[in-house]
Amino acid sequence: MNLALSDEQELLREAARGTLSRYKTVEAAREALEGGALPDLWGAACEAGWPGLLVGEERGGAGLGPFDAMLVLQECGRVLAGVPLLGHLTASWLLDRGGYDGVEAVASGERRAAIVAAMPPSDLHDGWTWEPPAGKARVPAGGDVAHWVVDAPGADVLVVVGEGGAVSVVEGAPVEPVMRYDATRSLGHVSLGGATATALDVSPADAANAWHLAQALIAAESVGTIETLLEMGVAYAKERFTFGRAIGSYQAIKHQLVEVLRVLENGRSLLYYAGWAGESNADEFPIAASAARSVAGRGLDAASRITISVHGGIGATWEHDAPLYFRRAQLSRRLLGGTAAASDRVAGELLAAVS
Amino acid sequence: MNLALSDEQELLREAARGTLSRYKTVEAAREALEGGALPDLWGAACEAGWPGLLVGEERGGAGLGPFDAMLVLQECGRVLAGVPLLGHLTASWLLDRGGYDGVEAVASGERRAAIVAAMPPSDLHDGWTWEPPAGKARVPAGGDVAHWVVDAPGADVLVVVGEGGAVSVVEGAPVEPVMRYDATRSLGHVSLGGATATALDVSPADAANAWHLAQALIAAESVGTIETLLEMGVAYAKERFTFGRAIGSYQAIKHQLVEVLRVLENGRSLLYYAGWAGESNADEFPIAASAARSVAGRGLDAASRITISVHGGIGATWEHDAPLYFRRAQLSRRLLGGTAAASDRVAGELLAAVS
Amino acid sequence: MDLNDTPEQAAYRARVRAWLDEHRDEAPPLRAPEGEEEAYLAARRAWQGKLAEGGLAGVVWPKEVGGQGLGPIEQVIVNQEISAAKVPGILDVIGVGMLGPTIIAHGTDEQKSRYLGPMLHGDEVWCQLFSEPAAGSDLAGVQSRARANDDGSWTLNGQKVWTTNAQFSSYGLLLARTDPDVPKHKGLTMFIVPMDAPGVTVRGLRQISGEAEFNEVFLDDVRLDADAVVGGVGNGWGTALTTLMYERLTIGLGSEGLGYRADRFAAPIAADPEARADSDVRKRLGELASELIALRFTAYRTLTALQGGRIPGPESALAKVTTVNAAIAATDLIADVMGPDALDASSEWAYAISFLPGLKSAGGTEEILRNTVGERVLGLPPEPRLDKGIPFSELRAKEREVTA
Amino acid sequence: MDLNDTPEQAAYRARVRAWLDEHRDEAPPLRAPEGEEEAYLAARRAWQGKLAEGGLAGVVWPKEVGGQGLGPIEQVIVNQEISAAKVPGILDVIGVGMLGPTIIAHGTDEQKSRYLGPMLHGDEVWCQLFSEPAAGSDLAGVQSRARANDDGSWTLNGQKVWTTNAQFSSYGLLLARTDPDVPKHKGLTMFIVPMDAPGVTVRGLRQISGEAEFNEVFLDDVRLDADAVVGGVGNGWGTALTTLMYERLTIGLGSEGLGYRADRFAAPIAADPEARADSDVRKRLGELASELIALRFTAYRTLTALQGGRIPGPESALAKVTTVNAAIAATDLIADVMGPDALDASSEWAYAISFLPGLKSAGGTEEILRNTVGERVLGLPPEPRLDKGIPFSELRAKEREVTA
Repeated sequence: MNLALSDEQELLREAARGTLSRYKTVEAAREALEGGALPDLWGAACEAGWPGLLVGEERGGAGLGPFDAMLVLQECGRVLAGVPLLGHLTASWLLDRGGYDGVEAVASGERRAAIVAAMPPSDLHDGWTWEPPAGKARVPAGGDVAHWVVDAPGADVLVVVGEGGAVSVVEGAPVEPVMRYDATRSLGHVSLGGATATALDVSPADAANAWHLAQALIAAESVGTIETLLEMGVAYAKERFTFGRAIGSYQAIKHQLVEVLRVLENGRSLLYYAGWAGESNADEFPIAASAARSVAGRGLDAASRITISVHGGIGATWEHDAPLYFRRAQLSRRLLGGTAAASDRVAGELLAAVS
Repeated sequence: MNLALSDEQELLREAARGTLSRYKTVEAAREALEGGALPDLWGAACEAGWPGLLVGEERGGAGLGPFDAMLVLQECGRVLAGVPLLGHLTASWLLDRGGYDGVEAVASGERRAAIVAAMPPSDLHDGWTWEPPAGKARVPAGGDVAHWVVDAPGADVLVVVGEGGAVSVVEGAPVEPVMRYDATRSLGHVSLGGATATALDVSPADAANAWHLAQALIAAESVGTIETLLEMGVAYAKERFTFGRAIGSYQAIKHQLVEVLRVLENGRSLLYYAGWAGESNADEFPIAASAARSVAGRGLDAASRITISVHGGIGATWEHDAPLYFRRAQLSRRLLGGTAAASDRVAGELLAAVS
Repeated sequence: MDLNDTPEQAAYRARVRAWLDEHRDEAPPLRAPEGEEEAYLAARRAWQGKLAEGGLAGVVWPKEVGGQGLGPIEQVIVNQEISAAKVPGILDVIGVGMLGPTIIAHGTDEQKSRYLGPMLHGDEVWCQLFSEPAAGSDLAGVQSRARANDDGSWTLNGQKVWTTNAQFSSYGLLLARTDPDVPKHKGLTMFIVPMDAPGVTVRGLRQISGEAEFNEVFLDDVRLDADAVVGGVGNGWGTALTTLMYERLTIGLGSEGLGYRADRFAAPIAADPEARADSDVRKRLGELASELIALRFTAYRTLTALQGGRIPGPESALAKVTTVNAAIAATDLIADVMGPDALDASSEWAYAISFLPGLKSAGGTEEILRNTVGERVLGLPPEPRLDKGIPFSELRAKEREVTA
Repeated sequence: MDLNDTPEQAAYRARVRAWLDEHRDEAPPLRAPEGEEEAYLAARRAWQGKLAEGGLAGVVWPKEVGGQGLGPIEQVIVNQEISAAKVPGILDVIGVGMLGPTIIAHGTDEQKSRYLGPMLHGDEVWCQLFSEPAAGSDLAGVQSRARANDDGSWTLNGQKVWTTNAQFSSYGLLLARTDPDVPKHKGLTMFIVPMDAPGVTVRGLRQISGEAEFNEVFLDDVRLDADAVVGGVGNGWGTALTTLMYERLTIGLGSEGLGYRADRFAAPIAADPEARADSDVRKRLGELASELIALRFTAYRTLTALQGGRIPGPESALAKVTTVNAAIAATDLIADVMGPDALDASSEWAYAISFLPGLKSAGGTEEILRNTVGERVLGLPPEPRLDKGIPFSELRAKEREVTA
């Protein structure tokens, strides 16, 4: 019963932080809102071996597990790094399990992958569904156009989860890149109509775990973002004075920052749960990953708003960093089923279990 | 455009406060939890002329409107007075509109009335429904047993809203009194099976307005209870010291009490809206009464919890008054459709209006 | 309790409506046509002039300064009729609603005759130069410094922020420190600053949306004549309180002015069949809508108080808290329902989602508003003030010491 | 990251499990049979004695005082196996978990040899006499007064409150003021009080539910011998901090101990077909359940820290905040689903709904916990302290003055 990170994991995290610190990712996030280009981090990601984290060693990967991948995403979240790992890592995990021929190139990062993930059946609905183009009703998996596909622009290989959780590999499908509010999040609508799909030999259970893996990864990314927001808010609360006192000495400010710490700690705990379940307890992976996203997603939302109000008016200005994290929170909340679907799944898993 | 109370209304409120102050209603609320008897306030209510507030003058009533009745309920709520006006006034209003023969006796209070109210159709559901015996699904109006009927025990005349909003008068139906958490709230299960019902000549629109009137009255009662809670919390926050300061000087306490004031002010504003719509704008009565209950009901919930925590541990003890108001909040929240149904109706009315 | 007009009010409303019917065609559109901001501004100035001639501006200003000498009720009638006529109101709400009344209350006869007319007719727009980077919530902490010169003139240095309309204002009402060696509320003075004076620089301050809804104003050795002082040297705090009181009044009577109305928020949800039947969506909509609906009647209550001769107190700040938080809940809900498209740069919802976090702090953070209401309305004891009675010049040192 | 036992831990777990298998039949039920509270208490004492003999009590106590001299990991293994065996644990969690360790750290050899054995074996139950009506959050503000007599004995007067188990305790560890003329943290001393001493009166303190979960303890001229002092005269505050540290430890390792588990809350909702398909119900359940599930792993993290030799700090207070608020949300939801029957006096939910508001303040109000965490963990500046360095006897006067 010990959750301490292994030396390798500590190293992986330190290395990730070091690599990312070489880029002005936050400034870039602001400039990208006005058409500026984001730094291309893929080369650095490949050097660091991130693309192959979840691919078996015998196929050129690092053969590591979900928790290791989450550690890297957490560091990306800390600095709003626009590196397309969320889609690539999830896709690579399925490609590896399916014995995909070109998996070495995916592991090396030479070829980038992304996934059209499908929400697996729940205690209430037995179908598999994709993101809707707009509105609340989700659409059945397996159509001609997949909307809001994370990291699709520029991906060479597309893993598509369709009807019944059937998985296929698609190459060369046209992708319409779209930008919504957070310029660091690569998004696209994928036209699958004409594309040729090759079936990938994985089970619907694997397809479902890919969905949960994506939930765990975006949760880790969000936890990293909350960490930065808390540091930002605490630092300002110590240096900013009003009515003769540092604002951090006022309960209204202090208690809000403690609330950020509270959700951050809960989020961190759930990352351990999701990481552990993903590696050693598949039955609990759905509830663990969903709970992690539910807490981390709502936490990020609250943290970004609290950070802005702790800073007062200046926190809501274009030149300030807090709004960039706020933009990240607003968009993430509505991707991959949205934070709400994760909370709903936690309830569904619990209700099914006690029935 | 003037919301000032008329002299008569000021008088009505002062008189109500005076009358109720002659009884130890709050102590009685505590003793009643252990089987003690509540003071019988009906005699005083009759002297004050409350039973006939909503009955036409020509039939022995005061011929006043919903807002006047709400003023009285607000005073009852301030002191947790166990006087069965919520059921009686709503019933009397329908009896008066239906030209019920015995309405004079009801107006004088000689005979007590109560109502088996039915939730009218909404934008989503076209049926009329009653409270369920248990669980979330409501039951169709017009069965053999009506559950959780407010003020039913001891009522001589029962107004029953059934299928399609048809209204009938029932006398002598057996009532099983039930007590749940708040001993000051008279509740009963009514067996209508054998009872003979006489049709009352009112429209379904009247039956629907009776439902909304009950919502407005319980909202007014809740606003009165919030007023007392705020006074209680503010007084304690001024006199209780910790770490060398009155606790009311700490933002954590101060801001919670201001939050109570905020919901109280919003609740008060909506009482005006409901009162005005009930008298001069029938179209807006459903949304006005529902909004009033939504804000007042949630406000009472929050206010009773805040008052307890402002008092610290002592606020959660048997001898303290705050828990009695907390009990009132907990039960009221789940009666007459519950606060949630009121919020849902506000949404439904808005959605129907903008479609 | 009566929401209808008295015969007198009905007659006044009829006159206002008649005037608007007659002049509606001369009114500019409600919003500036893309790319025609300059011309639109001129049209709005001209329209304000017409409204003033028609007696629809400065309704509550005394007759002797060009106003109508009427009460808040007539002001509300004018507001209602103008919005019913779907024409824009006056351009310079801040000047006519808050700064003009301050000059009327504290200004010299010369100041009144020189400035009030052009302000009322929109010939000269005004801005409020109070807030500073280091003096937001703590307004009395302003550091902008006005030094008296031997010839009785003043030299002004400092920086102001969160200034609306500064980019096209002719004058600003500015709060500056004239004596740092007395406690901070005592050493302040109010000035009239010509925005075209040498040394005045206006820079747009971009918000989350990228648009510059406010400005920063930099003051470098700005020279002001002795007659620029309003309300007397050292009386700046008292003068400022008058402005803030009229600010509350403006908010209290127009809480729906921001366009955060329940029906507007319901529309995109009504358009989604799945959403409008979803119990979570309906609950969230119903709860936030109930609070917004309440504010309409809170405004009537404020109006009732005014008719009873009572000035609304800080509790009107609670209406602002309710508005902002309900609007945040509403736009969150709408984006949850519509999905990422609600966050598209061109979406009105994305704009509102970006605008609201700033609005939360505008005109005092929610924390400060709750403090003020708790102390002034509920009578709760104040925070221990570490700056009481301490000369402004020694404050920072003291601050460091107590939190060391 | 490994949630499995090391070989050594597995072996220890096997030994614990074997002992429990062998003695399970001797264990009393988990709860007292209606009306047999007295007998049940005796059975629980006896069972604690057996657990102690088996080495399943005082796991982390040093060997020389009768403990096992093992680490927190073994303590957790014991806790897990005891709950898996569905038998009750030790009766005197407060004594063995918090007060014993305090005596071990600060007590005299005489005190250790006299009190620790009977405490460990359940022969003498202990209670914690710290909180007072006027000293809850501000523990250092205790007013209970111990006056030294010429013969070296002490005379104790005052009142304690929120005392668990006082009604059947043999001894209490009591914090009293021995010198009012020094600042409040300095004039305190810790005493051992025989609960049967003349002048000690215990009165049950009923909570919202009507049940007396706590006690008030009144002290009238209670005479204590000189050797009743623990940790030295005037060192009471330091001694108390040790107790509080072990209190956090006990909470940190057993956050699910209160029985507020996600699956328990899900059961009544799963039983209602309408509710389990309702999006609002599912959202509320999913959100609160996620927080409760997090705490299970927060406990593992605490354990990991302990194995790394780190003592959990005040942040474990956040687990309590999460537990209480999630449980309140859960019971609110359940009552919304079940309706008024959830509020029936006989319902476990009505009991929880009544219990939780008190639990919110127990062991420090949420406000105080957030202060502590904000200052000790985040390093935020403290509130200005008006009582710093002021003799306790002059505090009240000072309080009145600053808020006048």
